[in-house]
Amino acid sequence: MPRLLTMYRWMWLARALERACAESNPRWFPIEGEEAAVVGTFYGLRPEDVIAPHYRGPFVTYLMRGVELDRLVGQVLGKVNGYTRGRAAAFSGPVGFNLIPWVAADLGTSLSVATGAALSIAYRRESGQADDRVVVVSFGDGTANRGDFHEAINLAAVWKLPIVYVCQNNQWAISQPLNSYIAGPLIAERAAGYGIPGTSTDGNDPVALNDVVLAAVTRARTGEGPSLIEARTYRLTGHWAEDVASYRSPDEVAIWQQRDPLALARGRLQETGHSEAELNEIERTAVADVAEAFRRVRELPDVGDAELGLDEVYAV
Amino acid sequence: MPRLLTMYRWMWLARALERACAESNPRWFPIEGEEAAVVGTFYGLRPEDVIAPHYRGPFVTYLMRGVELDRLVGQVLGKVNGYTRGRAAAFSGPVGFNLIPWVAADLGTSLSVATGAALSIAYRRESGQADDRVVVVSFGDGTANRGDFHEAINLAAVWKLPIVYVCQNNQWAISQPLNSYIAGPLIAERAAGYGIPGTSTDGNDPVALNDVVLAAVTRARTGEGPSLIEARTYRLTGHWAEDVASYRSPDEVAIWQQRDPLALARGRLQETGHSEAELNEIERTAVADVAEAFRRVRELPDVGDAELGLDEVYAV
Amino acid sequence: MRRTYVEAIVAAIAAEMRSDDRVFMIGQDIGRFGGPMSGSKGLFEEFGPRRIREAPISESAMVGSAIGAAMYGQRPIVEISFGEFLPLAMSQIVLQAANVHYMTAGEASVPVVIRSRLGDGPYRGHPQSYEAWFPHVPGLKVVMPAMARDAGRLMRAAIRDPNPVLFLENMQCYHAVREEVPDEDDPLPIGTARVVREGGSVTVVATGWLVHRALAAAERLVSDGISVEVIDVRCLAPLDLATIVRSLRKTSHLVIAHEAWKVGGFGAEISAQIAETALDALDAPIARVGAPGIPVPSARPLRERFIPNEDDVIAAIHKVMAY
Amino acid sequence: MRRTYVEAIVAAIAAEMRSDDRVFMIGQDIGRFGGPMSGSKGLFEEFGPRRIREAPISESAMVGSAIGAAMYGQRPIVEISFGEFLPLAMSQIVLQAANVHYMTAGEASVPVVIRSRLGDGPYRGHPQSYEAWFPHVPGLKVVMPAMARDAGRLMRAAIRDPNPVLFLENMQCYHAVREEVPDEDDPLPIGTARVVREGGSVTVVATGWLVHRALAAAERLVSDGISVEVIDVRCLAPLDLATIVRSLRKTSHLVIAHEAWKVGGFGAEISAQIAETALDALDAPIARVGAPGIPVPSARPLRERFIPNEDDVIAAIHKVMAY
Ligand SMILES: Cc1ncc(C[n+]2csc(CCOP(=O)(O)OP(=O)(O)O)c2C)c(N)n1
Ligand SMILES: Cc1ncc(C[n+]2csc(CCOP(=O)(O)OP(=O)(O)O)c2C)c(N)n1
Ligand SMILES: [Mg+2]
Ligand SMILES: [Mg+2]
Repeated sequence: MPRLLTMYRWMWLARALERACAESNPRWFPIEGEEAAVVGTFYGLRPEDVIAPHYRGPFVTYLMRGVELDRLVGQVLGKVNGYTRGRAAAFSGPVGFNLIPWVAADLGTSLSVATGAALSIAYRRESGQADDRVVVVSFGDGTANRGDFHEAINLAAVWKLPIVYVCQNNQWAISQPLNSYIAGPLIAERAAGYGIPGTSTDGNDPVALNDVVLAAVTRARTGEGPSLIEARTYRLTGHWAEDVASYRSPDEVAIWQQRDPLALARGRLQETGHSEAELNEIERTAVADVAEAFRRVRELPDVGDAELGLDEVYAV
Repeated sequence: MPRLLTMYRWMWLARALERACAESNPRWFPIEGEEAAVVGTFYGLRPEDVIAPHYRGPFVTYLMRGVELDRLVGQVLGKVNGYTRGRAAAFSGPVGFNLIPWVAADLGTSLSVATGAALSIAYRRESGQADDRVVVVSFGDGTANRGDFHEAINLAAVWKLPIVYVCQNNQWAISQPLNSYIAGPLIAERAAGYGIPGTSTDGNDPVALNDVVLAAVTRARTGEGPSLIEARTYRLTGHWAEDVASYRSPDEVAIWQQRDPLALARGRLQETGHSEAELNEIERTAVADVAEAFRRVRELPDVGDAELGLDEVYAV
Repeated sequence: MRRTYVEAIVAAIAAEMRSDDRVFMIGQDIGRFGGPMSGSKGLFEEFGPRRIREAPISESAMVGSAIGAAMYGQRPIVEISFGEFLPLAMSQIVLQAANVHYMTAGEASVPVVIRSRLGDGPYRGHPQSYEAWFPHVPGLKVVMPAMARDAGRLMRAAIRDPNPVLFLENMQCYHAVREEVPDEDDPLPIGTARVVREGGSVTVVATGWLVHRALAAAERLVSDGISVEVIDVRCLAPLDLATIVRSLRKTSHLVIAHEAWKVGGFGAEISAQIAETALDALDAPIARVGAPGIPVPSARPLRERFIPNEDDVIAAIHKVMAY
Repeated sequence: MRRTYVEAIVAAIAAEMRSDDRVFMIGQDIGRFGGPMSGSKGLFEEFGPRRIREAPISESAMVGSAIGAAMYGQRPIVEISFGEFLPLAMSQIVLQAANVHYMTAGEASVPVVIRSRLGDGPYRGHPQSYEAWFPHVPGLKVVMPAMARDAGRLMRAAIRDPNPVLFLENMQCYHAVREEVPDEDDPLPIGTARVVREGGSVTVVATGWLVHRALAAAERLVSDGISVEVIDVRCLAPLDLATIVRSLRKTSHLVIAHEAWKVGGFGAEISAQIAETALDALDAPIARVGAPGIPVPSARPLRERFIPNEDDVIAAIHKVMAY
């Protein structure tokens, strides 16, 4: 089961990294509990595919395409080595790795921008150029109620754009429960209204989710247009690091603690013959790599005047 | 069949009125071919229910609640007797008759405003006040792709608001055919994604449509929440009076000419025993009433300085 | 009782809600959570889910539905958590809310309060200052308090106002600014500026957080013998030009300071009204203090360089005094 | 060839599309219909549906997807049929398009042109003039031509520009303004104003249709012995202040005129920059001409009273000359 093992490494890296980020920044938005949804969504893509991960926990998706850990940590700590030089929100990433950067924090608008990356690909295809890249974009269950969700997906459906929309449904939007912003049905049921396929799947099972995503990716690659996928998962922590989430019931959290995707994956890996030691080593490495990165990066200078970029607003 | 007969009168009044408007204003947006969709949507409501008709052809819906014909004609001709005193677009109507006025022409935003009228009613109900009013709002198939469609309907679904959304699907948005903005399915299929009922129905059969709408109205009145209805119809004319619509095939238009809702209704009324003479009289009266209104209103002064309202922008 | 800026706002909302059942709130995370930055703390506990209504992330429908509810008899307060999201509701604000009363020839009105949080804040999130767009649009009132008691009193006035009022709260002021705010307090008529510090050498007209920076700058200049009069604009629309002109006729020197970008900011409008109606009162050019022409950067050191501060105000004062 | 304003724009787009396959258009009714007010006439016939792409009524997604396509290698022109709908795409314009280059530390850029039609037009539909909001936002270029050839040359420059350019077309100019416009023409660098009429008594700085009204006003004042210099601003961001100051140093009298509401309009920014950098050049207050503070009315007689005209410009000139 090589895929799950690799995913397990990434999931642990995500957990260790996000924990460290949360520790150094009380306003960090932790991904704990949703690692499978994130890794399962963005695993198995080609480096030239364009990704637009949700704002919560995107670092692991950048790392999966070769982005440097130290430079991401630099963003969190406000150091000169960050890709965005302290300008964008810390969770943004480098466009050179074919991703959509976080240049603003109004949720939903970037769904349209990601759709535009798919339009660029479709435009090249329509011009007869060989281009079978796809775009994978993820977003929250709260974000699914913004106008851009509707406009972007409908546009992609009409133009048959090569894009996969994945809703990382963690059942909360800050302090609001799902039923305060959605009346009943699954988000995936919205797909039919746009004439595209919709699938709701267990977001804590990275392999099952990844199968669903990769099927939609193939569809998009072969010119059959967009899909909407819903990965059902749960935000185990508060909205940000410091948020104690007193607005929800500990019982609900306890139930989902039982479904911690890392524990589940570990169990399955053990069943298929991976030893305690091997799995512990993965965990230990992740934690150690992250700790070392933080240690190295803390030594670097903070961003300052040189990064302010008073004359770097316009491209020339 | 009294309902169809009454509707027939309204439909003819709509046709005659809109033709006269189109004649006196080359930029009028005619309703020809969609009279059944409009009358069937707004027939049988109570005067205290709130209506928010689509911008195309709303006059008949105002007249159905007792608005004065001459004053609407005054709006078209820019006369002092218009309800809006020349300020709003001519197709707006008086709020005193429980409708949502057209104060801006960016399509879609008024769906949210209409939803707010339903929120006001729901708020009173939740306060224990007896209030079983409902809101009926209509909009185009093109407008259904604006973000507000999504946000407003979802909000209404979550809050179970007493509102019925009716898409007046005439298969065109100015010069663009349906398939340039919708990928395949019926608009009514979008309802399921919000967890509300959706029905697509023949918009050229005013009685069938009205049955569907009134069932949804009852649902809304009894606190069961919103519905989405699609009335399939066809815009027989150009987008505005002067538009010769050379962008579409005469064959398509010819097919729909055969389904002219007035001719269909007339046929059914004849089958059920209404005489040629009686029906001709309805037609003649409509045309004559409109002609007389235009004759009377042309005599009135144009709007001018007194209507400019430099100090009437703020309520006091 | 001493209250912070946000506590004064919340107390004002609670008082108005107690006396008028038509007043209710729409917003995100305004329930048990107590609102972003405690902006509705305690309201849910007192008024429950009927009147403290949590909405989906649907800014346009939130504002649009508040407008419709206002047109049909209620007096909603709709909260856009942060100014960064106001552009998502732009059309509702500038084309629906602003137009209804005029376009219906006075038949309808829209007594809605649209609350939002502007400026840099203690957590640096969503730090846009878009206030300048709105006074351009007839039909809106635009309120932007800097002081705790004013904030409460203006909120009372905004809720009672029969027009759409954009109520823009400064995030730096939120917990940092406090003063005595009585439980019962009168609404403050919308449309008056206030001289918050008297002085004779130069007038500094400021909004929001820059009022406080201007006050601090004024203290620092005492030892230089420069006597600074500081005016808190408080309301951008309607604008109380008379108070500004009165001060300027005394000092003959004018500095305008705000947190928003300098170019195209509301300072330009104040300057233009002076250049149009009181040019003769000026002994020196009008200096504006505002943010530089870059998008709002995120990291703390950059943010601190970006937001105009006391030194910027002092430099501007020196410039006009040295002319 | 003599071309109208809109013909010059369409010809420029066609020329750029011929030489660069990355250029394509997104808009409503831009195909067989030829675009609102013939704004893309003939383009569909020449370039077909791949490059002239008709979109759903989804203004935010239209602009957002153009931004994404621009970030990923194309050079789209996205058309928002009328300025009245720009608020629907506000967030895409001010937070996405404007921020990308800076926020990615120069890694990415957004070579997109956002076209829209502003002002009153021959059919009176959708007559908003929201241009003042955009020069406030760093990262955008804002172009607003008044003359046919300038319109064509600026469109060429906008398409080649690596930054987001808001290209705002005036509807009154559309068919009414014409001049000789060669088939091959150079792009006009974005950011230069132009003296369109020389004079010595007073400078009128104008945008869009008001440039033409100012020119007509100038002719009428010849007989009174008032010699009016008229400057067409052409670009709001970057603003060519130097050309304005140069003229003002000659005339010492300044009138600023635009079709948008006076309060909070772009005229305020021009005035403020003068009051900041060239106050000594003024012999009289700066007069602004703009629309009064009411929503844009619909009926023709009201609209005519609402839109600033020659008489308003003349009155303002008399006012500053009489000072
Ligand atoms: C348009 C907009 N409205 C509100 C916010 C404030 N906000 C930040 S995160 C968040 C919750 C988002 O919920 P969801 O999309 O489910 O993502 P999650 O946080 O659960 O991962 C909200 C409301 C925002 N960033 N953007
Ligand atoms: C937001 C917005 N975008 C574009 C327009 C321009 N426009 C006016 S009518 C129209 C077509 C509307 O189509 P539909 O909703 O189907 O209504 P119909 O005209 O067919 O009745 C368009 C695009 C507009 N008024 N508002
Ligand atoms: Mg969520
Ligand atoms: Mg239609």
